[in-house]
Amino acid sequence: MILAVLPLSRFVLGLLCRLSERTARLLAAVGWCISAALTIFLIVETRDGSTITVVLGGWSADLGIVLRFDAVSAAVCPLVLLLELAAILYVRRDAPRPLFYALLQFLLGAVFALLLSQDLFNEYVILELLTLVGFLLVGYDRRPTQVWASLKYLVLASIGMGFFLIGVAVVYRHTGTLNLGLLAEIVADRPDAPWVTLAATLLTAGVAVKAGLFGFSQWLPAAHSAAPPAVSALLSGLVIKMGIVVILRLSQVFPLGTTLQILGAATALLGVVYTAYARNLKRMLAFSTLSQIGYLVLGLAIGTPQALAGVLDYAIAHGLFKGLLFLAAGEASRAVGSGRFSDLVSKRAAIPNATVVALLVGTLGIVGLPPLAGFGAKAVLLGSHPNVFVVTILVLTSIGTAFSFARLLPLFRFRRTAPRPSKRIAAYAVLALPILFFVPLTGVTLPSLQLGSGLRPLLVVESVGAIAIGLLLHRLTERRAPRLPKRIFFLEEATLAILIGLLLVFLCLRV
Amino acid sequence: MIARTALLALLPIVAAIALTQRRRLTAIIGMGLFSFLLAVSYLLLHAPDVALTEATIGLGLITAIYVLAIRRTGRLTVVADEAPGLFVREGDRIVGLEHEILARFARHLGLDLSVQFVPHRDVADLVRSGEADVGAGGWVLGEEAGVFATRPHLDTALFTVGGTKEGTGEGVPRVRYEGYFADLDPKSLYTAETPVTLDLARFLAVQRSDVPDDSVTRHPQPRGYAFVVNGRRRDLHSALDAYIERLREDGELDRLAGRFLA
Amino acid sequence: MRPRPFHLLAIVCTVCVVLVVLLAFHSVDPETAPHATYVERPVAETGATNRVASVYLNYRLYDSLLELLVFFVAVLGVRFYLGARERPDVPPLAESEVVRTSAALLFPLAVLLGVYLAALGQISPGGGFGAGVIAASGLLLTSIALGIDAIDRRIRRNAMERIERGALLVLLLLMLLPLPLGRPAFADLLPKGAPGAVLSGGSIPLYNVLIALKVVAGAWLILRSFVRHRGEI
Amino acid sequence: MAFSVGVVLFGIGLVAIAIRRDLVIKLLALGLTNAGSILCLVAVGDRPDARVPICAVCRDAIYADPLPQALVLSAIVINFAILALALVFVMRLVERYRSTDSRHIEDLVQRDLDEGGGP
Repeated sequence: MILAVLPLSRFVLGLLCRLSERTARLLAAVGWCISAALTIFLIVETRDGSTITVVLGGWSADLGIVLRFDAVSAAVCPLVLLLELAAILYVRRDAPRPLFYALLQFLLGAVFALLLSQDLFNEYVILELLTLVGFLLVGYDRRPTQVWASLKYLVLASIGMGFFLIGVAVVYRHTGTLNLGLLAEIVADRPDAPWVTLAATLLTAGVAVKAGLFGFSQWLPAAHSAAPPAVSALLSGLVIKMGIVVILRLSQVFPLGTTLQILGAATALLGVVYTAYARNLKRMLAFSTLSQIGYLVLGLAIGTPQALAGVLDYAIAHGLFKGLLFLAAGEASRAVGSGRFSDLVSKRAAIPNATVVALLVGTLGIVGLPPLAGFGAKAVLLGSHPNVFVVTILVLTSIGTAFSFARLLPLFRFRRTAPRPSKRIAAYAVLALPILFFVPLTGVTLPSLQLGSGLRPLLVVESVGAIAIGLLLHRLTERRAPRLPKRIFFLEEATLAILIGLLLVFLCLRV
Repeated sequence: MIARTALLALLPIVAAIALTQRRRLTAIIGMGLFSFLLAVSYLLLHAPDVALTEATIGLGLITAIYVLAIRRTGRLTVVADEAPGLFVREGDRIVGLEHEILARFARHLGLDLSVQFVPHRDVADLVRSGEADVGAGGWVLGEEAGVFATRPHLDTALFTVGGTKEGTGEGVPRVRYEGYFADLDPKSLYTAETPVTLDLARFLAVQRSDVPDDSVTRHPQPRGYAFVVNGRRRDLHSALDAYIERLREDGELDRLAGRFLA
Repeated sequence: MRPRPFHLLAIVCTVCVVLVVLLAFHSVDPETAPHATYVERPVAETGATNRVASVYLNYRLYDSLLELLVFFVAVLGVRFYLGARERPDVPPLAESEVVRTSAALLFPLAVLLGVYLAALGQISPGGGFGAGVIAASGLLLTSIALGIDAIDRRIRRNAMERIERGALLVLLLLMLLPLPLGRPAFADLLPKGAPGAVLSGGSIPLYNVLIALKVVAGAWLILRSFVRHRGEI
Repeated sequence: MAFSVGVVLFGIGLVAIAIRRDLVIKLLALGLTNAGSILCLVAVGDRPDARVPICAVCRDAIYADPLPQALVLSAIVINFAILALALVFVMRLVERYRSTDSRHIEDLVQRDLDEGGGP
């Protein structure tokens, strides 16, 4: 019934906003209100853990396309609304053309559609729509460096989707259905069939390209750092998580335990290493997105309901502070004229106060200072007492993140000269407040995510310890960055990396 | 049944041939043929809707937009490799003696100049295949099948650089400089085993004083820089020759040489 | 192209992937039960004898809608990135008399074929998309023969934009209309008619015509941008 | 048999994307990979000696499965959309960097990024 209205309303509004920039902004506001109302109604409806299932066109489940609003949609929808509000408030100053708002509406419509989708091919089409709209938004300023970054993004995402389509063909060949629910039953009674391994490999490798796993998503650093600030925030905070949502759905159908553990660990560690030695603020944020995705995939690898709640919690937390960081980094780079750390620190007087505060809140969130968002989510994740290997990876990555974000410290010192005030305080506030009051807010709106987390003293000590070690390491090692291999991010090498990644996934599933 | 397996077996062959073509236009037409065969094989797989869609989009639209994107009319297409002083990329502008001559020649013909940087070895192929009208970028006069060289507009000399002590004898194969000038690394040039022959402009750019001058041999006979034009385009070739002669007569050529090759 | 190590590595990895996929795929008995879920449904359910059209425009209409949106975003993108500078002085491609007369002959044929495929998509293979593209190719042929400016005078650009947007908007609203009428979204509203007749298939012919309209406009806008900006690579 | 040809086409396309440095040939190869994955999907729906699924009563003979064919109609259109946009972006790149060699453009982009102090 009204489930289908959530994405479709966005598509209709996207089609309408074409005349003047003012009407486009008005339609964006209307769209936001409709989605907010629907989301609140649906969350209240599924408060007791139930789900709402609709088959489009009134057919039976094995004929039509099934949409379902479950815990995952309930968790991510609020994040979508917050990030959209922040992006629109941020972009209002630059008065973009109506096309930007149309693309924004299509992007959000596709995100809502994917959150509700329970059908393999439906997810393929929505991921392609997300790729296309993301591709256009990354290259929106039409600067040649952006054009090159988005072309690489499109080619690699298209190769990934090619693998995904072959996976869909294999699944349909051996089961005759594309519905995830029916599929789960069929796979459950013969999990060791050879076609299950093949289908799981193709589908996971295909969607890994979109989901930001190291080796598969070599396009991510260039694309997320080249994009305009508001787009980077949406891409890193939201669109990249759609890949994770699809991997989550696949992990509920196929036995992906060990594979996700290895992929998640590799992504987290390699991502943090590149984060530590990135010379440019936006590139560092893009690499840190890569490593934080490692967190989410590790959480999925654990697989217990508690871990799933932890993953959703951290997805929201990461979306908030990464979005805030990208918005603030965009304005800081524009105020200083260049994104390099050396220029940012030397010319920090030019950065408005509000931006510095936003950067501070974002950094505290991402390193996991106790009361804030990062810590709350990690607590739930660590609370699901995963095995030793996963805990060590999580702690190591926290230390690495603290180590790399320590470079922003010189920005936060008090400055006498009052630079011109920032015009984007509203956008920062929309994201900063939920970060600061994360634990109470999620407790109220999404109780299912706070499964017995509690601020246990052990977790507090662990988080603060990780931050301290990171700062200490930063103070000790002086800044001669080792030469990290850049060739892996070229187009040809990235294609090869996807192939090798696919073979790796196949081996993991086989053993 | 045989026809079906034969056709399906043919698909990878046609695709492989199409993608290994050097000329882009042939590759596009090859992929058009591949789309046609694919549409026919969909018919054999009992999927008429898919065959129609594949034929109209794969064969019709995609080939059309590729050909339109590549198609050249109303333009003088020049392919060249970077050559210091002759064809140099500065920011997003291009300067140099040869670029100036060709820009004026294009204006003289009422065409707009479109330049593309390619590796030195591809210049002759692209001109011979008709994909480009003129080849430039420090092209030293030499006999190339199917390609006309215009009368030289600037005299030059050839230098062989590098090669170990015993490597610079007569019998040793001299490798002509082939690749991108941007990729040429002066340091490794002098230490490479196989000696590389460079023209004057590029030699001056990579010359290093701290190297014993016996590892550099200058070829005695005089040489000249020239443009390369397709064998079938006699009109363009004679027009370019006449234009360069006119520039030489009213001293414009020497003035330009002075300005770019200080 | 002397084989560099990177080339060999790429070939080896690809061959491994292809072999892995093929071996795993054929390792199970090929003859599993044929899936006849959609073929054996009674024709009265959707009224369309072309079962592919019934799946594409009735059972799984949501996917087709999303795919149309992908095409619409592509048209937006092409015109945003190519439309930066309209280059007026673009001479027509082919001046020869042969092309002009053959274009004059073929254009009506292309449009007729397009109309046929769009109208009878539910009983014969075809469908909205192929129809739209054929008609757009006919337009391309005439633009090559008569020059783009002649065509632009006859077919206004923003008229095409309105057709494209309008057709997609009507499609979206048609899919949401069943909701206020108490039926699930995307449900079929028109009478099914006798199977095999021209007016059968419920709202499938209406969807086909609307899709054909949208695709003619969209494909023509893309081709127009490419004809205006040709020869840039 | 057709599924295997589809996977082989996908492989050829991938090799061409990894090896050929010219962007136009890379996009043609991308078109080939997508065509390969589509052929796999159509091949899955076909039965030996099946008939075209256009029938009022479809129980008397073996018919090909219409679902993969319907899915493929969408996939072909999506691949056209991606190729058209990628081609437009290559035209923008050639206008600025005057070369269609991906490794050469990569170096020039890195040079622009270092000068401009990052994106």
